[in-house]
Amino acid sequence: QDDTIKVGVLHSLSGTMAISETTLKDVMLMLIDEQNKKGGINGKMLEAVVVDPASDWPLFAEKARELIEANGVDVVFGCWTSVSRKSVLPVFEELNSILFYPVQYEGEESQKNVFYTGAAPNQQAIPAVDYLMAEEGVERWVLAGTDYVYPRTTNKILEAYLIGKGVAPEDIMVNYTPFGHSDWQTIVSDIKTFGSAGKKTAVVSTINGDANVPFYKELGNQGVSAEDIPVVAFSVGEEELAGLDTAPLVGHLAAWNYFMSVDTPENAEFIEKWKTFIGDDKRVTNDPMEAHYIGFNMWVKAVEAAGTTDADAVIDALPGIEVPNLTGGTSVMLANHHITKPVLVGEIQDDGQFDVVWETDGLVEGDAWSDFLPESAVLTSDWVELKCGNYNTETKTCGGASN
Amino acid sequence: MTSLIDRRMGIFLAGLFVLTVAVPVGNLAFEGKVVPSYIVSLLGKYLCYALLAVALDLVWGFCGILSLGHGAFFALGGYAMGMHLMREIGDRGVYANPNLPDFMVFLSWKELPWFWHGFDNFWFASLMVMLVPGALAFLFGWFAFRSRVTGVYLSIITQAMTYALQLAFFRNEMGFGGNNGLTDFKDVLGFPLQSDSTRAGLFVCTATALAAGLLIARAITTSKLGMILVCIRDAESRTRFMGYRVEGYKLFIFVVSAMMAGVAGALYTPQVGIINPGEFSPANSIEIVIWVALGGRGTLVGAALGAILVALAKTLFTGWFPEFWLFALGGLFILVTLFLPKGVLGLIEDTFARKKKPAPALQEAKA
Amino acid sequence: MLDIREIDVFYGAAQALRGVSMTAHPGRVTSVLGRNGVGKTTLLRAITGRQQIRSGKMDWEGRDLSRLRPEARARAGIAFVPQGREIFPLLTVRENLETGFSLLPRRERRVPDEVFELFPVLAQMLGRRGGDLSGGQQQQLAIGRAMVTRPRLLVLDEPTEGIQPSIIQDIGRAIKYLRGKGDMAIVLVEQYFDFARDLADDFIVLERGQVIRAGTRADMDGDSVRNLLTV
Amino acid sequence: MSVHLLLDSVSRSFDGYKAINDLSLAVDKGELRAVIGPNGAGKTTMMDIITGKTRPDSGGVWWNQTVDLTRIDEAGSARLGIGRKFQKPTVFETHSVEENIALSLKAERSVLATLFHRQTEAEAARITELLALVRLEGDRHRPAADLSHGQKQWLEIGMLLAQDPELLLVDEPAAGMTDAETMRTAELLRSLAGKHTVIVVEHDMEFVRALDCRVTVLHQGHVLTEGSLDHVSANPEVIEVYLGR
Amino acid sequence: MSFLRACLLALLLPLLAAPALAQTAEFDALVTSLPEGSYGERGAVVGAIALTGDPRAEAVLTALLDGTLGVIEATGQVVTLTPAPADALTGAAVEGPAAKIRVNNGLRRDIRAALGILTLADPDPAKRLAAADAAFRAPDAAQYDLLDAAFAREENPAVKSRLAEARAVAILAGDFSDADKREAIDIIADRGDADAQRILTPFAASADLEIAQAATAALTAIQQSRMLWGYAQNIWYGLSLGSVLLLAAIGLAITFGVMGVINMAHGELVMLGAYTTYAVQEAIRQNAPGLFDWSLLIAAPLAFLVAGAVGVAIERGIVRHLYGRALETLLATWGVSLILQQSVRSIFGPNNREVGNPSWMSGSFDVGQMTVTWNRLWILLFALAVFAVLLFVMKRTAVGLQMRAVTQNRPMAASMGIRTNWVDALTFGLGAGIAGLAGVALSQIDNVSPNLGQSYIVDSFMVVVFGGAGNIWGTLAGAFSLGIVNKFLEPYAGAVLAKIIVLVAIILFIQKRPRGLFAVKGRAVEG
Ligand SMILES: Nc1ncnc2c1ncn2[C@@H]1O[C@H](COP(=O)(O)OP(=O)(O)OP(=O)(O)O)[C@@H](O)[C@H]1O
Ligand SMILES: Nc1ncnc2c1ncn2[C@@H]1O[C@H](COP(=O)(O)OP(=O)(O)OP(=O)(O)O)[C@@H](O)[C@H]1O
Ligand SMILES: [Mg+2]
Ligand SMILES: [Mg+2]
Repeated sequence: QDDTIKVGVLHSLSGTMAISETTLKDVMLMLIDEQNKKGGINGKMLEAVVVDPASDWPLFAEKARELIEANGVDVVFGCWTSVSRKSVLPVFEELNSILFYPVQYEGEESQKNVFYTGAAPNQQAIPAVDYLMAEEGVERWVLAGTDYVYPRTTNKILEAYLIGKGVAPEDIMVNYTPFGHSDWQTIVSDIKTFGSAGKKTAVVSTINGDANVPFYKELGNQGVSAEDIPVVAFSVGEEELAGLDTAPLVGHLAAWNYFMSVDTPENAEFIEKWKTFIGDDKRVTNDPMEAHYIGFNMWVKAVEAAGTTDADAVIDALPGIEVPNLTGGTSVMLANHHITKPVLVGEIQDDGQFDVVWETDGLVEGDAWSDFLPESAVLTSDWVELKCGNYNTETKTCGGASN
Repeated sequence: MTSLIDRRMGIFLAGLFVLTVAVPVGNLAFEGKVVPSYIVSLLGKYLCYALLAVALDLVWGFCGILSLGHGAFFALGGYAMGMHLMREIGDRGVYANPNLPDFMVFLSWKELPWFWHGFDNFWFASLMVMLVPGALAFLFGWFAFRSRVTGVYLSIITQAMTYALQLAFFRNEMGFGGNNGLTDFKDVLGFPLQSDSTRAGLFVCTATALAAGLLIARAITTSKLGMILVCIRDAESRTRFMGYRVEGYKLFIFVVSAMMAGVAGALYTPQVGIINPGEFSPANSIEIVIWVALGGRGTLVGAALGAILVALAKTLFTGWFPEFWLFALGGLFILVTLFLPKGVLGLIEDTFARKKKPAPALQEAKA
Repeated sequence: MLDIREIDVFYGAAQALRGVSMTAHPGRVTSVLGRNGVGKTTLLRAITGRQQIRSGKMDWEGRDLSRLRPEARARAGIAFVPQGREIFPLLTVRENLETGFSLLPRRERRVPDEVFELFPVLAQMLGRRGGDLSGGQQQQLAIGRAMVTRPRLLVLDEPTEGIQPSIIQDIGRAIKYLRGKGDMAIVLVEQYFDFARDLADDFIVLERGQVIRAGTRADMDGDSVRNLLTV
Repeated sequence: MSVHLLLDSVSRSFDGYKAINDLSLAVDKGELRAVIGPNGAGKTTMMDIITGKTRPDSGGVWWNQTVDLTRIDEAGSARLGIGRKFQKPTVFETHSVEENIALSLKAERSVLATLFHRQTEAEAARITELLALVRLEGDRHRPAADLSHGQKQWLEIGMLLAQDPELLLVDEPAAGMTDAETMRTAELLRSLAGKHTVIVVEHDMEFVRALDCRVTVLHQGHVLTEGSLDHVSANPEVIEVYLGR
Repeated sequence: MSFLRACLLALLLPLLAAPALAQTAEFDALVTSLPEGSYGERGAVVGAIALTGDPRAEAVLTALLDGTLGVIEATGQVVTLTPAPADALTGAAVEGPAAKIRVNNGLRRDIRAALGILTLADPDPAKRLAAADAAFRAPDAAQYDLLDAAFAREENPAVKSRLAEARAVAILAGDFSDADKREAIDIIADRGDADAQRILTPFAASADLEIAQAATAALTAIQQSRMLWGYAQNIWYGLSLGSVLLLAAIGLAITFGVMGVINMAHGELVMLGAYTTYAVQEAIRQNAPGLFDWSLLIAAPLAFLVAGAVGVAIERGIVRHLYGRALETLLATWGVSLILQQSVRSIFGPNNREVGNPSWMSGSFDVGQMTVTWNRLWILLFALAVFAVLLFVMKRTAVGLQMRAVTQNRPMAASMGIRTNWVDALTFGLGAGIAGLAGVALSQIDNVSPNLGQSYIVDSFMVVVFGGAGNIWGTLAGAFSLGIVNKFLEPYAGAVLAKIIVLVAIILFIQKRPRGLFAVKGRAVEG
């Protein structure tokens, strides 16, 4: 009925998460802009509808509802934290709309209306640990994280995985800190002590957001160098490094599916466009931005294929859609609404970029239900054949959720 | 003494009643064309906030206890209801475990912790909605008031209380779903939460609760006890010398207020579909104070209005100018303080008063 | 000299002073008398700038007072001993006295000896917090504090309230002494009739915010004024 | 006559300063007692100790020879029947004059009782009566904040009377009153004696004379002398430290 | 790894002795191939470069390690990037865009190993020390002879003792006599630190009884001293956490504690100070990079002025109208805080800004077994200095007296001739300015983002109130006691639980002292 296709952008522009999410809003505006320059989709122009859920979780739900019901958007790109996603899930389910979620997360979820373009734990954490074991000979592990669900789950999966690989439980130290923790003296010194036991030690960091800067500053100042105890992070990307003097951090690692430094023509073009769009030559790109890039292009293709923006048609069209990612491969939307991605491990350089030191051979398929947790190992998600997000392969039933 | 329903209360209750009838009818009878469904839950949320503001006004406006931790009581009420809703999911969770909520399954809990027992019963949960915040308020107040902690000291320890609870609820070990809190509710008393009629029903419940809350608060504040509360606010020590046990009065009103906040939280949870530790954050509690200050402290109706206004402003501003809305909201707060010393309600009443009669005749100074 | 003409003062809508006029001259004490709630304090508040006048004129040494802020009036030489003392409770006695320094040139910043001669107890309690003093001690401190600023107009609101008899005599002597120096005008609100009569050179009696009697000391004797003060 | 209030060598110091020093005092039931003494002698502090506001460092305070007042807080002492007028008038500023009196009226003080309290005819009459007595009928509905200093004094006296206490502690009731009203106050207090025990602190000797009662002189937290006004004012030490020449 | 190194050494030893001019060509070829291949392959090249014994090897490898070795992509010419691009082999100046040759952790380790051997005989004692350290970290019996020789000729005592330790480790790692080993254990035990503990632990279970005993005795001693040092460490951490709390709270001790204004915008004033630091550093980076070490000294007064000016503006514009309505200041200043936050977000963007540590704020030094980082030390000193100045101003100056008088009774202060407007603005400005100073210090350890202020506001109020509002000493005591308690709890309870316990402790403590740690007592406050 409308002559435009409305795209909702649901990212916090104020509050604690604005620091990360604002960029994603800008990326969406850029992508929509680009698409319009190409003539829109199926002859219709796209129109972005931006709202600010203000890092307030219930407000996310309210805003999602407003976007879908009041503004009539056809698709929403948004959320960063898991709790914000959890908060909007029922809304998307009830109103049968589509959400593209671009951030790495703890998994254990697959919902009909949500498409997860960020990494599942098997697309980030596990390969990173593999790298450290194989290439750096790490035998002792510090799992340090902010005290919330993503680190808890990831660490749980990692613990199970490491113990399965023969690591002794006393060689694993788990440590949690509150959100925004800024006094890392004790913990860094504990890490030093833990790392001086004679075995090669590494830190797997699921420390979130603001807490990273003081953590790395303390690491640098206490002289923990990457050669002694490398830190591999899952939440630190180019944006976070932009706020830091990286000289003392050279050599610490991050695992992502994308780095700005990846040398491909697609990436070069993307970076170029981004810098022009944002009007700042120093701005960086990062992994969730690529996730939105992939997600958006997938959605465009699906709408083109379906010939409509009707949610059911698009949801059906999406699995199987392939689009090029920025690291030189082609990502596919899987039946479980996760995508295939390469996993890259990069080392921090003193210019604030990552240098890729390792990558998986091919693309890794996102796994909604971890194989390393007993309860979820039996679950599988398939929205194409089984039409179920949590199919129990043992009892051969679909869990109660989808009714 | 003063009548239970004065003019301002009357007008507000009448407005609320109209809303209670019009909104569900407008939504259900016209299939959401007149009143879209999302407006129903939005308004429901506002009314929960309004009830919470009334609860705070009761202790702050009348008894001078500036609680910077009232969000905690609200959240506890919300969690109590959330726990019930969680239990009601039964085996329809993603892991299809009939006994354990999803988050417990995937964190490998083996059995339901003791404090979850009973919450499958709606009435038990409803009782807990009031009892848990009430008990916390009683415990906290009993110590604090007996030790004569007052003023900013009391404010700050209430803040410490809610902050500590926030951190505690963040912890997955607590068994309340950690940072994500409780979500994925399916239905309440068998009615699906995603249906319009359930939403309308919840809205009516909330409006009724707000009206009841206002009336109870009004009954308390117009009683002799209410006057003593004001004495305590203005000159606590003097009140003691008159033989009133100040701590008892404070405790009473603090507990009543906490229970009211708990009820607000319980109604809030099913309407927004999530309850998580963010509700315990000190900033949230400060915001409640702001609602009351903006509406007009010590006026009950003003507090409710303040809550609704700020929430409405937030809804509108975040949609209209997502990039600059903080300027608008911040500016609003400043302007109200500077130019409306009696709050929004004061402004409304002054405007009406001016229309009614010209400036009051100069009174004789009495000797 | 202080010259007040026909001033009106309101609290909100209620009028507290109606067309009050009075004068105060250097070297003279003007007593303001009246029963409770007639507006004595209000008059002093108007002089010291705590309460704005709505109409009328107030001149001090030829300057229009009514536009000056309270601190400017203090700087113009007006010192105030308010009803209720208004000691700075958390400042020590010494600091309370030193608050008067801010309007003095740097070299004159010291507490005059008269203060301690008059109120020896203050000298003993220099290091204690003003708020901890007894009521009467606070009253003494309030008078001493006003004297620190070397005022040319001293405005006293019931300075004998709560003070022991011997010190009341001292205060009386002090006021006489200050009057005797000839460069200070004194306005004294007092309920203690004998004390007021003893000191007054001029007086006015207020009733419901209006001056109902004014005159010099000679007019005060006899029962007529005293009768005005009974109900 | 039995001893109504007994202070038994009470001491109290603040940061090393002995405000009350081995003070002993006995007041009989129904007695009217004046307490005088220099500024800072400890008169107000003595009242603080009797009402439970300040705890003595040593010594005992006995009520009716049975109740230990040092263990009782302010509200408790008020419930026992000790009423107090403060040196600095303190009234409930946002409440009207009438409400100030109403809240002081003798009545059950528990939370529930006040919650369900309804004003009786008798109470209303008593309020009117008291307002007339303190001459604030015309200010009945004004907020107490708007009263002048002297009017607040009167209101406090009204509140004290409304409480109908067994023991009245009256700290400088005549301060800020005209001479005529001072006399009226003295008369009022005298009329209360007999039915009530009254302790009055005042610096106005005319007033004390009008009370015509036993006088206790405090000095440096200790009883200097006791007796009729004429007796104590003849005491050279009293003249030296208090009355002046 | 160590096998490779052993081989390398075996090859290297004779080479060190022989003149290596013949190897020039090979060296050149190796260096030219440095930019190519995987990290693993390049690690081998590094080893080979060291093996050539070419005198330029050390310079090239050091440059590679420091990230100052580059390659001109067009020609494949390897160049050193600093001070000016020059050919790495000939030293001739070159033109053209050069890209840095990247290294990873593994490669860096290889380079260091290679360099360690090359620099054991370096004339610079610092380098020898580093070499000895490297040898100590990676014990290798094959290095014994080399270390022994170095030890014998070493004259610098510091280096010599480190060499002794390195040699001891080598002995323990190899097949030496029990007597040698016991002696080595003694040398290691003298270190008394975590490294010693790690090295000695396996020997406690040694088959040789004497060795086992020596090691066990040494270990117990080490454990005891480490425990004591652990306490010292905790106290130090507590003090330094306390100093951060103190800085964040001390401005509030003025605006809130003294003036009674519930200043919710306090955190944002801190944030402004941090952003001022950022702006100063940006300006310096652009215009005068040489001044970078001075950046904080320049930023501090500016931050004081910026935040102070904003404070004065807030006071004049808003707070002034609200005296006597204390609680409404909460509403208005909350509004101010929202506006300030959003302004900064609009001007500087929502992301973290990079604020660097000047060299004197970076790194750490050891006191016994305790690591003291310079930035924490300076922040502690800075906090104490700010506190002392503030205390002086409030207690000893006329302005301070006026500030206290005005806040206790504004009308009476005016009647005493104090310019209350001016003093109010000044007091609020002072509190705000100090918040700005806090921002400068916090920028050194925390994020500089629009959220900076929010993360400190709750703690700041907690400290001021816990210490006793209105008492500046209370703020000091409050900050340090909370800091220390927190740090003693953290190792046992973990960061999250420690924080919860501290909060509960505050609640309980206030029951005991309802007016805070340094309560203002007396009639004046009890009313
Ligand atoms: N802040 C105020 N607001 C309203 N009315 C006031 C205020 N202060 C005083 N009044 C009224 O103004 C009148 C004059 O008061 P004022 O304090 O000047 O009396 P006064 O002569 O000093 O009496 P007293 O002898 O009791 O001190 C009184 O009727 C009083 O009720
Ligand atoms: N809380 C306190 N802290 C410190 N000193 C106190 C305190 N209470 C009383 N004092 C001191 O104790 C002494 C007695 O004070 P008190 O008020 O009892 O005197 P008073 O006899 O009532 O005098 P006045 O006639 O002036 O009212 C005074 O010196 C006072 O400073
Ligand atoms: Mg007066
Ligand atoms: Mg006294």
